Amino acid sequence: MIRFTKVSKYFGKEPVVTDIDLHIDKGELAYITGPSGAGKTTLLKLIYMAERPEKGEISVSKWDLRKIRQRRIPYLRRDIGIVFQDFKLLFNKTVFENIALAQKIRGVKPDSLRENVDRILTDVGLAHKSGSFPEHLSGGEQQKIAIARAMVSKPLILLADEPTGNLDHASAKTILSLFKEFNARGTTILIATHNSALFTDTGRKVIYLKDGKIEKETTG
Amino acid sequence: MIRFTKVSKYFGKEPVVTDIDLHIDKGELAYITGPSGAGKTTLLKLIYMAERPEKGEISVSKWDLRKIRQRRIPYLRRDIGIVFQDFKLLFNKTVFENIALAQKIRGVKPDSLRENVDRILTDVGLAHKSGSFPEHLSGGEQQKIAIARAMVSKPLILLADEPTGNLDHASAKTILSLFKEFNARGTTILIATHNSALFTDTGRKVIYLKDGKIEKETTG
Amino acid sequence: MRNVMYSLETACSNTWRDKWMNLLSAFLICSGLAIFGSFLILSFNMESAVRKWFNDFSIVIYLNKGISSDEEEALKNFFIQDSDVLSLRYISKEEALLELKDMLGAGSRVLESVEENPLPSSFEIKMKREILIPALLRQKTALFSKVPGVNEIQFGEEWLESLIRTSMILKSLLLITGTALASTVIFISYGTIRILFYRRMDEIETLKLLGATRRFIRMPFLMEGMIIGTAGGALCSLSLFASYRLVSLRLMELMPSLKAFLVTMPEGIFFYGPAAGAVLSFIGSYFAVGKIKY
Amino acid sequence: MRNVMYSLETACSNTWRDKWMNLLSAFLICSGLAIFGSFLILSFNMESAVRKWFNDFSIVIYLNKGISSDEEEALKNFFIQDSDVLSLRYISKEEALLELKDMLGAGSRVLESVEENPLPSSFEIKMKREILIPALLRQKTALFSKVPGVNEIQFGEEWLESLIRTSMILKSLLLITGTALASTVIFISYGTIRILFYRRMDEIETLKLLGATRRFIRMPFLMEGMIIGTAGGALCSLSLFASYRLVSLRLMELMPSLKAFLVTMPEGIFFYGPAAGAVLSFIGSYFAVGKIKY
Ligand SMILES: Nc1ncnc2c1ncn2[C@@H]1O[C@H](COP(=O)(O)OP(=O)(O)OP(=O)(O)O)[C@@H](O)[C@H]1O
Ligand SMILES: Nc1ncnc2c1ncn2[C@@H]1O[C@H](COP(=O)(O)OP(=O)(O)OP(=O)(O)O)[C@@H](O)[C@H]1O
Ligand SMILES: [Mg+2]
Ligand SMILES: [Mg+2]
Repeated sequence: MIRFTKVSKYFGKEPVVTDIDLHIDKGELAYITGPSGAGKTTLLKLIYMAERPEKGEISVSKWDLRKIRQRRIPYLRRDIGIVFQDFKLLFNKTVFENIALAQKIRGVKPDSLRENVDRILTDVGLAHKSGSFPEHLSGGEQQKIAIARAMVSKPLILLADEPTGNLDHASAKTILSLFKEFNARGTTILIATHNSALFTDTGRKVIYLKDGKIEKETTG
Repeated sequence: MIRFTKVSKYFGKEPVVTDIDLHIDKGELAYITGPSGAGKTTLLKLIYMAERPEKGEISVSKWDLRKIRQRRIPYLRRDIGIVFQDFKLLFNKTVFENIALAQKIRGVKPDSLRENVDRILTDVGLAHKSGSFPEHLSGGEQQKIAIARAMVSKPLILLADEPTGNLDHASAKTILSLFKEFNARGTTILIATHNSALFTDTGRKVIYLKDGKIEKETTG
Repeated sequence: MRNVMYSLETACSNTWRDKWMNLLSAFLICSGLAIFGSFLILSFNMESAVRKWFNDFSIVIYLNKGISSDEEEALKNFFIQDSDVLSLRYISKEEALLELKDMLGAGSRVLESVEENPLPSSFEIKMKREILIPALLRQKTALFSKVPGVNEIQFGEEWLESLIRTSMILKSLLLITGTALASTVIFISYGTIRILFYRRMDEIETLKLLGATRRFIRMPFLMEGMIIGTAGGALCSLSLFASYRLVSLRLMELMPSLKAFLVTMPEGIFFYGPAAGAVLSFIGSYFAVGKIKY
Repeated sequence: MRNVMYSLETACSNTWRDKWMNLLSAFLICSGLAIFGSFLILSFNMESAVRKWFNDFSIVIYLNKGISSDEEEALKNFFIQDSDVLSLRYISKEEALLELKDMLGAGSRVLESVEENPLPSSFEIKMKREILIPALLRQKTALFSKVPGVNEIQFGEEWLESLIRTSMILKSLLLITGTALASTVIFISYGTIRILFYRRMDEIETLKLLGATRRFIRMPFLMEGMIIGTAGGALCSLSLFASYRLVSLRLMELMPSLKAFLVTMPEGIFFYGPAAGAVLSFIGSYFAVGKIKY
């Protein structure tokens, strides 16, 4: 589903990720971990083309990212749900509108849109905040909304960047079980996190990144 | 140093923190914990007057927050260093300028300013990012800058809201030891976090918040 | 289709959410258009004045002294059939004397010592607008003056020349300031919308990351721009209409003779104002949103 | 003192960082000022024209027919000593006849049959500006006409009245459009800076939380506003100066007689433009930043 072949990305002259070979199968749930600044976010950005590699090849689902045309990029991104590390919620839209946006972009019909949004809000436990603006939410609540937005359209691939950084233990568990449920239904999931508690004893693939290189790949 | 007496805060009709009695001594290092949406951030906001309580009294250092005059609020805030949960870095200023701002606001002389900023950048391990803009930093790096900005002016009180949410274990330890060093030199510190690993076995005061009420107060 | 609906919805809710900002922009655009509109009104009025002066321009054909009224009638028919002649007025010797006395006013005592009316009868002829150019007119009068019975032909050559010069100056002034003002207005709209747009950069970045197409991103902005522009334009029409009525009424009170010159405000302004606002803002917004790159 | 330095530093670096946006605002402010400036230039020129027409206004005093040159001399001395008289020109009978013939042009054949010069000699008198009001002037001429040797006094009462009316209309037009334009300009500056300011809301919120005083927050904005305003004003002065020179040269080419009316652009514009820009932007910024509440 996601394949990196000898991928390197530089910012200026400094390499941020170097020589990455990576393979995530369809239906897999994998973790990327590593210290702050290791390049986890950058690696995810390469997948949804927010950054482009200087070297190497990346393919995502049916897309070959070297050959994809500018105007097709939105369609690549619609195959992917992304939980951004900094949430990227729109502060002038309500919680409902923020999540609905992901549906509108995909041209979902108004009635199924409303249904989907309400369901996912219930799933993350924030149905009662539907009409609030993000700035009136707690940090953890914002994070849950970001997660809901990434999942509402049932994407092929789900990328989650530090999805539990602002969540307490119980909330984190809820979110993880949501992820697993999605995964069971076929969504390929890649989670970047520094929180080793998330992946220990899960039996899932864990990729250790350090200074932009893959240090090791184990099973958590 | 910080004293809450029967403090309640409502948003609209909903109570967010209710009936809080709290006392943090000068030189103490205490933790506030609790699930997402418990009211940790709101409690901190009450201290630096970003929110005002509907009921109760709060005193911070020499200030009685019920009686303080509008134009004195900046001076209250200069006694406090704040690590915001969402960092609140200025994206159009470099790392150096972001930290320098906290010094400029306090009218620090240009040469000691430069010295202080450079020192704290070294302390958090990001001296090499001094000229970068925040949007070119990783999540963890941004968090460290937010921490550096709160500490650069050696405030009387340090409030840190989820300061390790984006940090790996090693970075979190560095930051915590920085906090302890500051604390040893006399700074009163209050840390809001859901990460129980931070305070277990520290022998410090831990305040458990739930649904806006203090559930228990123990020693970690 | 659904996308258009979503865009319109977004545009409306964005417009409403930032209502104060948008009102500000609408006012700015209104100011720009109003300036341009006042200029247009002014230039219409000036042009109407010039046209009227041209209409009033006439040449005078003095006839021979001893001419009979039959001959006069024949000449009249001859001139009136000329394709360049617009209208013709016969002035008898007596009328001419009265007019001269009128003109001289107190100085008319010069005429007291004159026993016999020394003035000839004449035709005052208005020519078509096309021929009102000194060179052409001179040719024409040279022709006319060879007609038997015609003594002399007079026309205010200097007046005509200065009239033509004035109209040329007006035209070039209108052209220069017109272009300058029009570009200023477009620029004000553009600048306003561009500034508004800067606020939304983050939003656009996020939309791009969420998989929105260019159209999806651009449409609400263009619609919002057009809403603002239309509002600004309508506001402008309204205020121009009101203030023009006020000013022109006041002016006519002071100077009733202006009535002949002042053009009435075309009702169409209530269409053109909003339309201009919408089009300008659309163009402005289009460039403001710029090239969306992924 | 240190704070002022920090503010200036911040203002400069902010101005530079948002240079394109600020350039845009400077251009907008420049547009506003330029519109106002063109209007001022236009009104100066119109006023200069009106003043010149007033200066050319004169009354004519016709003397009795049989008057001797000694008497004429005495009268001349009498009139010239009057405190309301500015200057005086003696016109002999002969000169008067020549002028009349000149004026009548081809129509002067009326005078052919006149043997003896029927015209009187006269004085053409220019009066002080203060007295150039029909009522006052009528009083004055009534007085003059009682002086022995004076036959009749003539002045273009209608011309004077229409001149006064024109100048009144000009004045009220200037006042109306002037106020309208000035407020538009202030509004454009205000709106521009206000919009710019919206972008900085988050920044201001953060500054407040970090313990910045009102002064500390406000100063850089005001300074930035003034920098932008000064730049816009300077730009406006430059472009006005250049285009006025161009337009006025072109106009004078077309109509050399304009030379007498066209005022030259005061050099001061290079001071007033930037100053106006700075002041307006300062006011605009001040209100844009608004009340900072903690
Ligand atoms: N646009 C950029 N320009 C320059 N440097 C960048 C840019 N983006 C990231 N970097 C640098 O690349 C390195 C890796 O960043 P990245 O965000 O991928 O780290 P990360 O593993 O996600 O860290 P964290 O756990 O703190 O989020 C960091 O040192 C960061 O400063
Ligand atoms: N300005 C506001 N208006 C309305 N509700 C608010 C506002 N600020 C906070 N709340 C609500 O108050 C509750 C407590 O918020 P707070 O930010 O204090 O939680 P928290 O303990 O910091 O949670 P987290 O760990 O997720 O950051 C939340 O349910 C939040 O939605
Ligand atoms: Mg990251
Ligand atoms: Mg919080």
